[in-house]
Amino acid sequence: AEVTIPIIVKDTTSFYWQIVLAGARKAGKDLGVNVPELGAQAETDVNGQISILENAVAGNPAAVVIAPTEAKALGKPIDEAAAKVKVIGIDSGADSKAFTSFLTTDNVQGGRVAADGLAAAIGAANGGKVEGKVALITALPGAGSLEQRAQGFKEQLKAKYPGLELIADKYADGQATTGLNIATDLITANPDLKGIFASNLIMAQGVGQAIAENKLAGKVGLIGFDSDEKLIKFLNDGVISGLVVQDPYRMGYDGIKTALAASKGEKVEANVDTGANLVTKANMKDPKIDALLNPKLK
Amino acid sequence: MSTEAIAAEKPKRNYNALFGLTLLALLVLLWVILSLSTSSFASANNISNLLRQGSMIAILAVGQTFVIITGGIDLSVGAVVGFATVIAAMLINAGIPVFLAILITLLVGVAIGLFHGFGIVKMGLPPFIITLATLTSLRGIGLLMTNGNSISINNDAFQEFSRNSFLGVPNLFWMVILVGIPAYIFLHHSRWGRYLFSVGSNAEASRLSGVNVQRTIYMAYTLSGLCAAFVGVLLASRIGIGNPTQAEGWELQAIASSVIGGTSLFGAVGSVHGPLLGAFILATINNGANLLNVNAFWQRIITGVLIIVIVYFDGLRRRGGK
Amino acid sequence: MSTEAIAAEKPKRNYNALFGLTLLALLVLLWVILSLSTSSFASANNISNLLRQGSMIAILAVGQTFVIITGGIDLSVGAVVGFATVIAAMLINAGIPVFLAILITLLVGVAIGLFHGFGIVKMGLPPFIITLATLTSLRGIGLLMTNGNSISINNDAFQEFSRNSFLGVPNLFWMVILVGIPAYIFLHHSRWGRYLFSVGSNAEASRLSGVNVQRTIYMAYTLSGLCAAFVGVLLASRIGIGNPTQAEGWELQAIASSVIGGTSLFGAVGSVHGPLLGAFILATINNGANLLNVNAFWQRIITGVLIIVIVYFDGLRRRGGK
Amino acid sequence: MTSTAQDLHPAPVLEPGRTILELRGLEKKYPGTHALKPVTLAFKSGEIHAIVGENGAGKSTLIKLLTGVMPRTSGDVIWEGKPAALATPHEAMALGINAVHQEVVLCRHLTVAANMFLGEENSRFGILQQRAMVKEAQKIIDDLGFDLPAHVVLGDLTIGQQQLIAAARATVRGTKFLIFDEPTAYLTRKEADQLFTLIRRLKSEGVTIIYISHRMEEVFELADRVSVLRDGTLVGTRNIAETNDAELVKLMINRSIEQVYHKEHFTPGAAIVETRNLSGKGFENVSMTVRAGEIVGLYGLIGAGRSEFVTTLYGRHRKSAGQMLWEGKPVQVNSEHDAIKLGMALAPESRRDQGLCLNLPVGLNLNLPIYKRISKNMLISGAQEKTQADRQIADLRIKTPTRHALASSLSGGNQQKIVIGKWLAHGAKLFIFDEPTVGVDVGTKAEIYRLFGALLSKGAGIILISSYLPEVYELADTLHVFRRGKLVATHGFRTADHEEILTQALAEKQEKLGGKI
Ligand SMILES: Nc1ncnc2c1ncn2[C@@H]1O[C@H](COP(=O)(O)OP(=O)(O)OP(=O)(O)O)[C@@H](O)[C@H]1O
Ligand SMILES: Nc1ncnc2c1ncn2[C@@H]1O[C@H](COP(=O)(O)OP(=O)(O)OP(=O)(O)O)[C@@H](O)[C@H]1O
Ligand SMILES: [Mg+2]
Ligand SMILES: [Mg+2]
Repeated sequence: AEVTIPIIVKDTTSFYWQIVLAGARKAGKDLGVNVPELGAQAETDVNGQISILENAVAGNPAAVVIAPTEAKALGKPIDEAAAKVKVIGIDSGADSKAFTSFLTTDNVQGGRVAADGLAAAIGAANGGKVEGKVALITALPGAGSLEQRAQGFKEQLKAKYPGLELIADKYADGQATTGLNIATDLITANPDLKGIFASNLIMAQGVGQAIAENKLAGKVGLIGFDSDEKLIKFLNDGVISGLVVQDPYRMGYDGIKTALAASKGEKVEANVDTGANLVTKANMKDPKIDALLNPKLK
Repeated sequence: MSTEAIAAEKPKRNYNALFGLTLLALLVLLWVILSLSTSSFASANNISNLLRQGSMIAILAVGQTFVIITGGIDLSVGAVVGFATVIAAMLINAGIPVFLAILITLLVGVAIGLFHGFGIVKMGLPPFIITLATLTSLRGIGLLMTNGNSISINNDAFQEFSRNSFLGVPNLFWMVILVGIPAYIFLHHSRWGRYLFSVGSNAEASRLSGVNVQRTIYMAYTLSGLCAAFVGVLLASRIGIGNPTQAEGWELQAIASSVIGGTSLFGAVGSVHGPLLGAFILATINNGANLLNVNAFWQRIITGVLIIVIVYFDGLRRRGGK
Repeated sequence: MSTEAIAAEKPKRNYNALFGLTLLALLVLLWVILSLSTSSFASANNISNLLRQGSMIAILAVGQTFVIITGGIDLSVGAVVGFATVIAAMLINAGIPVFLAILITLLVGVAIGLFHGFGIVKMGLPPFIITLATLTSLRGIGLLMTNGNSISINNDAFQEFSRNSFLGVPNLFWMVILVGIPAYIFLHHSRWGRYLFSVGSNAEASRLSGVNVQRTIYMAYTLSGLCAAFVGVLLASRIGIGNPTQAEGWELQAIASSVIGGTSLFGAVGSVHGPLLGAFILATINNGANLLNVNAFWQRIITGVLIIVIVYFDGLRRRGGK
Repeated sequence: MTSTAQDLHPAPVLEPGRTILELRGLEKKYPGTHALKPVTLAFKSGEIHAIVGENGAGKSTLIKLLTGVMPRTSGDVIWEGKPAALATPHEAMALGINAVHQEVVLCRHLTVAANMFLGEENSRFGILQQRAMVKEAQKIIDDLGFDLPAHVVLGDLTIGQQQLIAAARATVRGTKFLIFDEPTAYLTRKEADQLFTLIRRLKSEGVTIIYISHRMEEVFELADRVSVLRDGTLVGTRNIAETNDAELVKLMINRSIEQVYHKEHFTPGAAIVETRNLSGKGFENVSMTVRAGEIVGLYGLIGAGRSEFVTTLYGRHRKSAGQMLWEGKPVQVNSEHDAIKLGMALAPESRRDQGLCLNLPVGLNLNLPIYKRISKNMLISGAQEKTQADRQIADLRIKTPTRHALASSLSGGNQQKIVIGKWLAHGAKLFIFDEPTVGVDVGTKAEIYRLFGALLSKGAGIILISSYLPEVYELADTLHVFRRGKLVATHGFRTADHEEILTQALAEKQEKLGGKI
């Protein structure tokens, strides 16, 4: 029979995870592995992901690839799963020593990269002066990776950019419209706002719209996280100053590849950093970056 | 118990107008407080923003109110909005003229509403259940169609619409007026509106009086679906993407707006201006909290508490006013 | 219209048992199909998983059913579950004995239920509104308490509980039995249960017959809050964290389970075994879809369609059986 | 020309006068109940045709078929010579068939005017002519002599007033054929007279009227012909001049009743309850005493405050002033629960809104007040639950297949028996019956009155509210007359005549009376 290696992502309804799945799918095709694509339907649905992991292990696969929604919560279930099959972690960590291999973007590092990008954008717009008010908009409370991005962002501001003052640290409800409304109101309340970090795809879409709507492109810097067609268009239009882009496609592809190797008993690297890159209008045409921005889906 | 509605008949009218005024007073009070406590609230720019922010929920709340007046509920509206953004985005990107794309999207909303009517009238399902099922399924269908992706709409004119203003008033708010005035005439001055109330009050009595109860129910859900699809078009224009997971939870916001606006969940009590005011009260709370940089978590708590307080006092007034 | 519940009266019992059997038959049918179509479904391991996965919604659905029988609705249960995980996590991490921490968490659930009762009985608010307000506020309060983070529970024994089994049956499922049996006796064989039905059917008539309507309503919401807090403890044990945003949308799943299990949203119709079966049918659909590698989006669509189909046929049977 | 169908149901032999509506083998089966066995009957244009029969005989069912509310199982309805499908109420109305249904079925949230024009609104260019409708409605109401405003919300009116509106609205719809299903159930004599005037006027305009009632004297006062239904079968049609009370009763219940108003006299015992200047919402300064073994009747017009008075006694509403004594001791009754604990029982006036859990089984309804007693250690005794319910069903001859049938599936009169029956097992010292015989047939009425006797013999006291003067007149040992919330006169058993009592209740001339205590 065919070898089965399920991949379990955090939220199947988000584009980012669809790219991870696309990478995994491609790997499955290339390597002749059956890859069930599983995942919760919201990043906050921890319990749902645990159930999915349990179900996946019950199917006696060769190995499991998982992106844990919550480090602590998934620790025990992953230990339990690892007792039966090899477990490969991608994207985010979990409190478990049972991972055979771990391919991740460091979200904290991603947050730091975002801070650097925002600082650069503000500098460029203000004749090199990196000072002024900035804001952070997080899509949802309670999602681990978003918290890590916020953490990295704030750490980096404090450490490297004392001139940038974080005046608002807002949570939305996962809706682009809410991100839009919050950004509009922040701009209204702080006409001298210099920059915003919108720490995931959907927030960047909403906040980008707010900046476009208020015709503030170039005046208020905006750094997003991840990319899709819409955000690339914003980047082209100058609405977005930069995007922190991970390599979800590679995470998916290499996750399956590593899992297959591990299941055969081959030795695999314990930790792989797939990197977080800052994409700006300047570097977006680089072949390497272009591949990140336009992953070969399907 | 509740002394009620049908604003248009005379002594009632005064009464309901008074309630409209109470709510309006609350809204104005909020505005005054916010104007005094923040420098930016009263700016023309912010007022525009506020009007834009409240518009979509306001339109949803009007559609929802029709349904609630008949004693039903429509939990699907948020999902319909998300689904409609997908339909509109796909059609526009397929090169279909915007006008036609909008029309087709609206027809999809109508079809969903008719399906709800069918489920309730012909299959005998409770409104809560059929609309809950649609909510679940519709997001699934939308996700299948987009594969979880957002569809970026490649038509700038379409997007411009929701950003622009006409006579200094944001286009989105004009849309509220465009929906609100016919809705007002329909609900308070047409026999169809009257039948919505009578069905909500006593469906059996209405049937015995020759009112076509089934058609009335179809109508209520169709209008709600239509309003939701229309909001979907507006949302697609505003955020420039089609994405089925958008507008999550908007059904609850629409219901809350409607109830804050004096609609009774037991049916037969409601108006058009009430839900509009309710939606803008909620929008003001959020806008003000953002301007005052209130913690997002506090915003939720405040919203919950205000819902209780407003509905409680509305109930008191209603009972006392008898 | 609806032919009635109250399993305990005799021919009713047969009848209801029959309905229980119809649902049970559906569940068994699903199981047989899944056993034949997947190699892994029928494994002991998977059955354990399935029982664990359905347990929490099942317990919520029982609490919800008490409320729905009185003609109300409790939209807050998901938020209460999330909030309870936070309370339990904080207490346990503060070094309070697990037993005491659980007790306090349950009391918080009771307090929330009492607050709902108060809002409905004393403030005259519609159940939909007061529980919607709690839903909104409670998540806000929980987020404030945790500052948006998850609280890691540093007590392994507590977490082991939900992972372990007793006599080969997962502890979580034992909890369903622990809740289900007293709930069954309470609803079908005690006068309090009868009062829930009578209040749901006609509160005024019950009151004039000497039933303490207010206390009955307090009781229903308190039990629902208690069940939700209990599920919160179980969830905290299962995921090992306290996080107020957990269990989002579980209220709708609980309501759907209850209705699939034959509870009428118009009140006065319902049982304990129905919602339990309903919850496990929904869990089976999800479990099976995962095993069959059905696209997650299709899962939503299937769930929505199945809700319609089951409730429709239940309605048919109910009317036909008259 | 013989077809099988006509062999089965030959067209009835017509008496002189055009036949407007004809029933041929009309039949209705509910699941489990054969409510109407094939009925063949012709109604003549311009006649008032009464239909009488026991509770559950099928009267309302017949009406529901004629008005398109329910589909018939078989048979034909011929309207003005042509078969009519009568599938929807709308169709019936289009033909000119209207009805005032048994329970008040109007929309309580809408105004009086909106209710009167419901389904037939005047509109111009799609816009309702609301002011015109209110004006027109007011004119119709005034014309009929009802003293009611057309612009108020219906729910603010009393049940009786709502009933009048229901009657009034049926007359404004181009009606050729009008059915009244127990229209006087909630009316006092004055309102009933207004209604009769209306009915006679309609008759003179050529409208055919079906009149259903359990009150024989109304039938004799109004009708030209009368048909009797028993157990769903038409057992006879008579010209009113050729029949009498006794014959109709015999036809209805298949036995004769010597005396409907069964009255036993007991020597009054100690006072059970006494009020001193009790005031509350809707009534003021009421002082009265109820002793063991006596029936205290409360008579008055609709809205006179009797229901408010007794519900306040019963703790449903707060008193605003005055004092209440229970067996000589002052008591505070703050809730129904307190009242029941003291030993009161109330059978409220509206069985639909206050009396029954309609979508629950008969058995549960009957046992509701006594679950505490038939529970042990928190659990209900199933055996007792059964015996208690079955006993009431047998004793009161409640017509139901089993105690598991839903209360809503019973006919109006049988529902009323449940409302009363639930208190019999509970037992009480003071029974308050608010309009207990509304919609109850003669046979059952007699049973209920006999039941009063039984309760009295056990030392209970009874407060009987009735808007039907003969009832209180014949039964009450003490008769209090209420007018506008005040107790205006008190009489002993048969010490005043109907006229006098009626004048006191009406009292068009201010405070001329009041002395007669
Ligand atoms: N919806 C229904 N389902 C089942 N049985 C019904 C239904 N409605 C009426 N019945 C039964 O049909 C029979 C006739 O009822 P109907 O209401 O016509 O009596 P009625 O003559 O009007 O009595 P009443 O004087 O008490 O109003 C009764 O036995 C009643 O229980
Ligand atoms: N819910 C209410 N709110 C305000 N007034 C009321 C209410 N119910 C009744 N009333 C008024 O109180 C007065 C007494 O009404 P009540 O029902 O006690 O009269 P009644 O003598 O029992 O008449 P009926 O024969 O109609 O039962 C009436 O004027 C009535 O309009
Ligand atoms: Mg009848
Ligand atoms: Mg009364």
